[in-house]
Amino acid sequence: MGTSSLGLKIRGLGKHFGETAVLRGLDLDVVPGEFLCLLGPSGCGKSTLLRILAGFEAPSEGTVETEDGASLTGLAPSRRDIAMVFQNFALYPHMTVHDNIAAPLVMRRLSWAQRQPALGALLPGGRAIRGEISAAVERVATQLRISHLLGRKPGQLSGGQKQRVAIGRALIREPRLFLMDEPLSSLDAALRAEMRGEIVELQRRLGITTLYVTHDQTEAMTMADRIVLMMDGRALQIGTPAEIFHDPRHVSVATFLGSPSINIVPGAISDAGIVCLGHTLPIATILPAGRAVQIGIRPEDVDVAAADGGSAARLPWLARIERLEPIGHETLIHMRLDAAARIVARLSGPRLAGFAVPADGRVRVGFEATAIKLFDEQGARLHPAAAGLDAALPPRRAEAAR
Amino acid sequence: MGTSSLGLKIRGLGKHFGETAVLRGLDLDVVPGEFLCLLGPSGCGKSTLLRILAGFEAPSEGTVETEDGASLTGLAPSRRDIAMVFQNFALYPHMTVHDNIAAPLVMRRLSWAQRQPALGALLPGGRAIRGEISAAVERVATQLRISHLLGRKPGQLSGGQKQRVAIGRALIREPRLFLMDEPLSSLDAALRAEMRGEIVELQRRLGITTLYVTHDQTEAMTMADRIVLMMDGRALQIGTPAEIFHDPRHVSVATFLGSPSINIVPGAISDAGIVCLGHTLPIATILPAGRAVQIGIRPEDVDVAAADGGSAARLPWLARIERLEPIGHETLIHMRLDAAARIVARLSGPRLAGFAVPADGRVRVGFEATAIKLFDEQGARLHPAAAGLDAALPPRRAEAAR
Amino acid sequence: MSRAPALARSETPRAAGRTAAHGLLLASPAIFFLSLLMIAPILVVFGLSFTDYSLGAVQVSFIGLRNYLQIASDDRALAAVGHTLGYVAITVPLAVLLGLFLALTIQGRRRLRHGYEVLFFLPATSTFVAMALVWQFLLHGRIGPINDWLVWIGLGRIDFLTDPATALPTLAVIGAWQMVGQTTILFLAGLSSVPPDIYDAASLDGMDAGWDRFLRITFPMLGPTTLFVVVTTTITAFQAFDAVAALTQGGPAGSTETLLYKIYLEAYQYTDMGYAASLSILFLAFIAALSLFQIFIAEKKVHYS
Amino acid sequence: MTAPFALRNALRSAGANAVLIAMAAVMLLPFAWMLLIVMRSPSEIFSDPFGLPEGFGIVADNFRNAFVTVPMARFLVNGAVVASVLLALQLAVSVPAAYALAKFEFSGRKLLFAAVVAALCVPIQVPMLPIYIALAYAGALDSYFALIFPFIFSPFAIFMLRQQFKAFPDEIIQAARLDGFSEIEILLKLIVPSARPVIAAFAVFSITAHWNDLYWPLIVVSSQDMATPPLGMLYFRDSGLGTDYGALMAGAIVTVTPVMVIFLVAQRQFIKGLTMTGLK
Amino acid sequence: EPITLDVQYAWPSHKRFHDPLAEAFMKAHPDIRIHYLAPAASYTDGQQRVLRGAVTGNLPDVWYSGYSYLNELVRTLEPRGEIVPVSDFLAKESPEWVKENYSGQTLQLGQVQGRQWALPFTASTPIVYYNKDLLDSVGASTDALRSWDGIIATAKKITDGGKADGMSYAANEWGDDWLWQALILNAGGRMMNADNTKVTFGDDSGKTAVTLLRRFVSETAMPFLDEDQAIQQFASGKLGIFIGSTAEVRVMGQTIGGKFHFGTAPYPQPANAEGGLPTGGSAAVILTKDAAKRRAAWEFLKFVTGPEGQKIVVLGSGYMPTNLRTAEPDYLGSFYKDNPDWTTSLKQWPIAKPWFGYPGGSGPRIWDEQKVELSKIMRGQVTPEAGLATLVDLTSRLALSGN
Ligand SMILES: Nc1ncnc2c1ncn2[C@@H]1O[C@H](COP(=O)(O)OP(=O)(O)OP(=O)(O)O)[C@@H](O)[C@H]1O
Ligand SMILES: Nc1ncnc2c1ncn2[C@@H]1O[C@H](COP(=O)(O)OP(=O)(O)OP(=O)(O)O)[C@@H](O)[C@H]1O
Ligand SMILES: O=P(O)(O)OC[C@H](O)CO
Ligand SMILES: [Mg+2]
Ligand SMILES: [Mg+2]
Repeated sequence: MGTSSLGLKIRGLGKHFGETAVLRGLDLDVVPGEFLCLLGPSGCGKSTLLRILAGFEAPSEGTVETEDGASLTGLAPSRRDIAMVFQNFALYPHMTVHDNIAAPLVMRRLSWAQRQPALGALLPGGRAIRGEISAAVERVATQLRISHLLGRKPGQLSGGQKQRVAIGRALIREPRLFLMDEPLSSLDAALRAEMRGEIVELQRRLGITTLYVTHDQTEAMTMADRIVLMMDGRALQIGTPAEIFHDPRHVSVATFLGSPSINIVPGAISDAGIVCLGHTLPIATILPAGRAVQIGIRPEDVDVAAADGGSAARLPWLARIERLEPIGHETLIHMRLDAAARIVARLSGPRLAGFAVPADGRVRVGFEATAIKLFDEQGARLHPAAAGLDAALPPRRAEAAR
Repeated sequence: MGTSSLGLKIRGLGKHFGETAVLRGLDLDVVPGEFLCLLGPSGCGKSTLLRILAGFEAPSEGTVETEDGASLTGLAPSRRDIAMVFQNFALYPHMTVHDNIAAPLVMRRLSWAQRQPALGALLPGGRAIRGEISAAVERVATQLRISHLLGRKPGQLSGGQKQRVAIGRALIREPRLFLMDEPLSSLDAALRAEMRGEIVELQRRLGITTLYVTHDQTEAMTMADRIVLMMDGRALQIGTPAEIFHDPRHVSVATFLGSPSINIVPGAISDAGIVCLGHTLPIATILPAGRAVQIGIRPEDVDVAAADGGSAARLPWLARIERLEPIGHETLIHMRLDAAARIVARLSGPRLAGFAVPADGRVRVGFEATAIKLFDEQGARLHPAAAGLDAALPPRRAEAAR
Repeated sequence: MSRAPALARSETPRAAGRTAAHGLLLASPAIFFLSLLMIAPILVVFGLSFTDYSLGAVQVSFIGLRNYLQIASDDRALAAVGHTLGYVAITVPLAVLLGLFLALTIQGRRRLRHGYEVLFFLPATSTFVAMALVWQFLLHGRIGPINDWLVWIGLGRIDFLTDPATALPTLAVIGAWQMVGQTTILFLAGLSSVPPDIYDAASLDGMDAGWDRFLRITFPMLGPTTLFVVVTTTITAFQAFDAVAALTQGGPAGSTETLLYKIYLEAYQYTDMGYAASLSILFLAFIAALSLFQIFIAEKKVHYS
Repeated sequence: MTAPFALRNALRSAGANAVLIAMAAVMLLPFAWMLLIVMRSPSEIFSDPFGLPEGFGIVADNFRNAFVTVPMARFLVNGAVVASVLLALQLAVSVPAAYALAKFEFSGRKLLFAAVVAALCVPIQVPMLPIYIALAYAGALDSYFALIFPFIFSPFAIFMLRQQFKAFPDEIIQAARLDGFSEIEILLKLIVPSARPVIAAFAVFSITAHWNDLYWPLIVVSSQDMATPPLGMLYFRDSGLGTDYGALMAGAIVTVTPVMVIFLVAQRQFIKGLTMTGLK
Repeated sequence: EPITLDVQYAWPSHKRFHDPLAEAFMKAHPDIRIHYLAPAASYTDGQQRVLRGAVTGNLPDVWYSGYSYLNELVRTLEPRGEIVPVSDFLAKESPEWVKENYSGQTLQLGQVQGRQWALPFTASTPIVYYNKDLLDSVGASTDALRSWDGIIATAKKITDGGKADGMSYAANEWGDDWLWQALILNAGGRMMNADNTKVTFGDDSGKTAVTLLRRFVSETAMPFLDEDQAIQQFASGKLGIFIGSTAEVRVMGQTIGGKFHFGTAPYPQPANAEGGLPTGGSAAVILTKDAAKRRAAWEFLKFVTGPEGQKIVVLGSGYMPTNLRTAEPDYLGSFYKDNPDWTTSLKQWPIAKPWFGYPGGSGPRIWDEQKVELSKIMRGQVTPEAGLATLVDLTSRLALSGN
């Protein structure tokens, strides 16, 4: 499409509402044409960031510039050339689908006089422009497969249909930036999965820079080129989905992604390796002995065997099963390691088939040293180099199929 | 606790609202003390069933009896000795947590005069009974870890806290039957997972028969002793979670459970086996040749390999990858088999590690014959015996840990 | 309420029957008073309108449609209908448009909003007879300050309440003065139910503020509120009595004699109850027709979300 | 770039406030005038209404006259009795009916609701005609009963409350039934407290309407002891002959003030209540 | 135990003298208590209340009826036996006493069809109030006020002066037809013939009346004010001449409070000897059926129409006394000498005639219609002649259909 996609340079962005600071010095570069997901827990400031970008709120501090250095701050929303899809769609309930989609063009292409109700039709040029607008609406509607709905009002549409109208309204004027605030959250699971694919495909085709807010990790993981993981008004980590999942830079990031969450058990550096719940993992680090660490291990990396079956070397800890959660093809095993520590394992496929629950519920657990992620007491990731630990990086995924 | 748990015999239960039949001859036996999940799509009549059991609605036909043959129909809600936890908690908004929990006892133990605001306190006996009630509230609150909230009002509580108050109010009078209508649906994912465990644990401890409505399959699978899968006002299948998942009696049941859904591809019986998309699965059946069938295969049972890598015998079909969805520890691969048929595979662990996406997106797919589930054209399951097919039953799960 | 019957009834087979009985029981006082104070009297009025009943008369006779025929030839009655319509035609648009304007202007104010709501509602709470004294003084044709000001800014004097040409419009403006507070608050309530997201979306689409936003978003979204406000102010305006009774008693030259005031005169001053009854029926028919008409017209155009 | 954006907003807001304050000044002019006149002696009023008041002695005199020349206190008591008793009775009739209309299925419910909506449009003066005749024959004119009874049925109250009650969650009512609440207890302990702002809104409407009503008291009241404040004002003023304007304004202030005070006290709830019933 | 009398009067502001009257009476008669009902807003309103009260059994014991309604009141209440003729009581008093207190002309005001049904209580005639300062400022003398032409000429000068309006004769906005009847009667006409079968003001008297009304407006630019507004304007010094009831002298003095000098002059004298003026005010009737109360009521009537009572009434208003002895020095004699403005009305007693009331209870309705037509004449929307014809027509229709 015609317009060039926008890149953004966001520097030190802050926003307070009275006492409460919602954004606290957020820095972010948005690459033109990318699909960027803002992921984070409720209340972390995702919507606030979008609203500042759209111009609904003024930042308390910091700057927002386009990649060529023009400032956006102080520009009225209508002059930013940004389109937004709202969580609840924010369709104009009293207008037909056609008029909803046409609205941005009517406001832009027709003069003030031309767009007045009765008079407007009489003015020269108005009719021709209206014709062009209708043609554009038709085109967008066809693209979104909603041509048959153009005469209806939003009240007569299903959730998925409303969603498409909202996207249509955003699309029609070929904005330089798309903002989407949890556009799928009010849809049911099946529709959500379907729309996920459609939005991504559309974005790839149009190449318009998109900021997509969600707190659903599946959405972020499957849709994004890059994910911004936000917490407490800051960008905690920015990276591709795989980087965020496999190479979290903070314990909060690791904990936020994956369900059930990554297991975190306390440990400490010793000369022999890392001491963890009475057992020493034979891992050499360059960290000083005695330093406390947090050991993260994802449920799917936890090995389990009946207490009398497994090898004590490979599965050094004894645990008691507290609860089994069979969820179809996989089963979650909730276990207690000692009074303070619990651990969850996820078994599926052959691992599940090979595991029989002992009558007394007593099992042995363990994990590969390569599977663990190490964090310091403050939660910062201890990187392989720094920790002297060569954690396995995940196999690279091909992006070819996209 | 003191009261004995209730069992129920529900026979031919029907309910119409005007023209629309919501329940259509539902039969169900509820075993005393069990945790029974009602699972089914929206609008299938789950809430209506609970509402009839609670006495808010009268059935249009059919009977509800206790296991000793006493009829419940026509008994006022307050005299059924049933407690209910509502989807949105239904707490009394202007009463404190203490008063919310105390309400059922206040209404039962105090006479009409004793429970009047000012006067009541002066009447004999009232004070002593109120003391007992407060003690009971304290006990329940301790059990639910909400003692510190007793003075607050519902508006000042978080979702999870409200949830516990609602349970407390249901618990306090030691009902014979618990009804819960999607009690977790308004909580966020993490809290939902946590409360899931708590509710199950509590129910096991108290042994009160519980009917639990949900449309979330994870909840049903992880919590229930038995699941009733409802569709269109009927109980489609009743069984343990494992039975429902691994041994669905109808294609709807199979499709409803598992995410993403089971793949269904069309097939037909031939003399050589089952013909499926141009390839014959060498499976002998006793069905007449030419009969059309539906073949179900779960995504985790679909094998995938690069088109030039896999063996054509084990992976007979060629497919093109349409989309990859990496979700942390596993990746969904959406593929197109031919113009009409798509198939999804779920890869994780070693299977994922061993798979590299080919540059041209062309792959081979296949699956073990033992992994398929066969349904007739109307959707009824063709059982191994009937089909002459010895489908692998899942390994038995131990219930020991419960 | 005693609990005994409820318990007895709980043995009946149908749970729904029990709550239905409760519902009827709860509604019964209202049904009783509705019948006694609304339905029966209206039927009696209807009956009276066919008689020559005069309060205290020993004899009453049935005179068929004579009262209704009399209306047709009663110039004062016809004039009263005209005055009533005239009053409504000024008061309603004024109260509605001014209320809408004030609501739109107040809406954006954060800190002062509440103060304005209260200030503009004060006239609605005031006792009209008391305020009539003030108005009479303020609007005095010769010594009233308003006329002094009119002269001061170079306009001529207006005999607001004593010139037949201006008396009715003056009453109508005073009527609107009392109603504006209510319409303002109702419009504010309507405005607050418009989701803010819609305005955000509109500002991105180019409707940042002003006329476009009002015409395309606000006004259509206020449809149901506007309908409600117009219908209720119309009904209220039709029933204007206090202003006439307190300020002009129908004068000058009968120019402010409204239908309701005329009914009052016929019934309680001339004690011609039969004729008053027929005028009442006419009045009722008017209001009913007008309300139905407005609702009917508007239902077609009004958007309900 | 920030400056023009913010500046425009500030200017716009200042403009709006200027317009609103000007409008408010016009709307409140009669009240200002009332206060101005009450500070005048009879001879000052017509010659020099804007001059400085002679002193507060005049104000006190005017108020004293208001209470001495007519039994103002008696009028106020009558107004208070009528408005408060009536409000209580209206609520006693309307609350259960609104609850039934909102939450119960019973035969005739639709008809009843239609009747309530229709009654909203019926000018009260129409049914008043036979009610007056009936009261006259019953010898019940000129009494509190005559002032109160005809208004006990309030379609407006039923309508407003029903809108509010409909929004009350069914689940809470069902939970209460399971917990053993009787229907009356559900109504009084759960539903009424939740509708407090709407009840406040209705109270303001009802008190305003009946405290200020002139039509009906004018017809049924014949003894001074029964007069309500507006009727009292009417006795007070009669023709220009007896007009002591300062005292008259004092009377007007005394008449107008109670309802305003009630409104000011209840205004937050009132506005919230109006917004809650939401007119949707 | 004391007897309580329920007494009703019209014009709430007259509380001013009714309260002291009752107080003085009860002091003199400790066995009788006076309880006032809510004052009627006007004679018309009071008449309706009494008639409604007759239907519902709620009559006051004593009522001060407006003169123009006396006829209708007696006609309605007599058949029901709910009114007692005061002649019964007068007959028991000594003739000397009667003669000493009441003149024949006064008593006549309380008679209906030759019988004494009521005792005249207050009496008023229209008089001319003028603002001396304004008259002086345009060099007009009070002598000019003796004739309508003089009044019109003076008023025109004042109006032209630009500081004030010339005059107000608010016949068309008056609460009843008193000022309108005054013009007719003063021109020697009457409203209907003696047996009430014909409307008779369509003659020269009527023509004179409507012509004058139109001239007030066309020649002096008379403002259209109602009674309240006219008094307000006069009291504020912005009106030269106001024609109204003598009952207002007291209040006028108070309201003006010495800001300017005002005076009163008689209603312009009739050219024709038969000319008169309608007597405003009220007469007391006894409506109770109880014999003891009747006796008590008679005592009350004697007191309020006696010299003591009348002194209170006159000083509280400006009404003409209805008791002959009031003029004695003990009572008001010296007062009148010191306050010449108050004597104007006294001088009009000789021409005071009964205030005519229409038969059949149609008075209020007739006036409501007449005043609309009068407005049209005054505003020049119809010619005085055509307007008069319409007035006669509509009056005939309403006055004669009732019977
Ligand atoms: N106008 C406002 N005034 C005061 N606080 C506000 C305002 N808008 C937002 N907040 C607060 O700012 C915080 C962040 O809000 P924001 O809507 O940006 O969160 P979010 O990340 O979008 O959350 P969610 O996932 O729940 O939508 C919240 O705590 C919210 O209460
Ligand atoms: N009072 C009623 N009148 C008419 N239809 C009703 C009524 N109550 C329920 N229904 C209809 O009955 C059907 C079943 O409703 P029910 O609430 O039992 O579904 P559910 O299985 O609980 O669904 P969900 O998962 O969405 O809660 C729905 O289609 C609903 O619209
Ligand atoms: O006021 P009064 O008693 O003089 O009566 C004369 C006039 O009719 C007053 O309107
Ligand atoms: Mg948000
Ligand atoms: Mg449900």
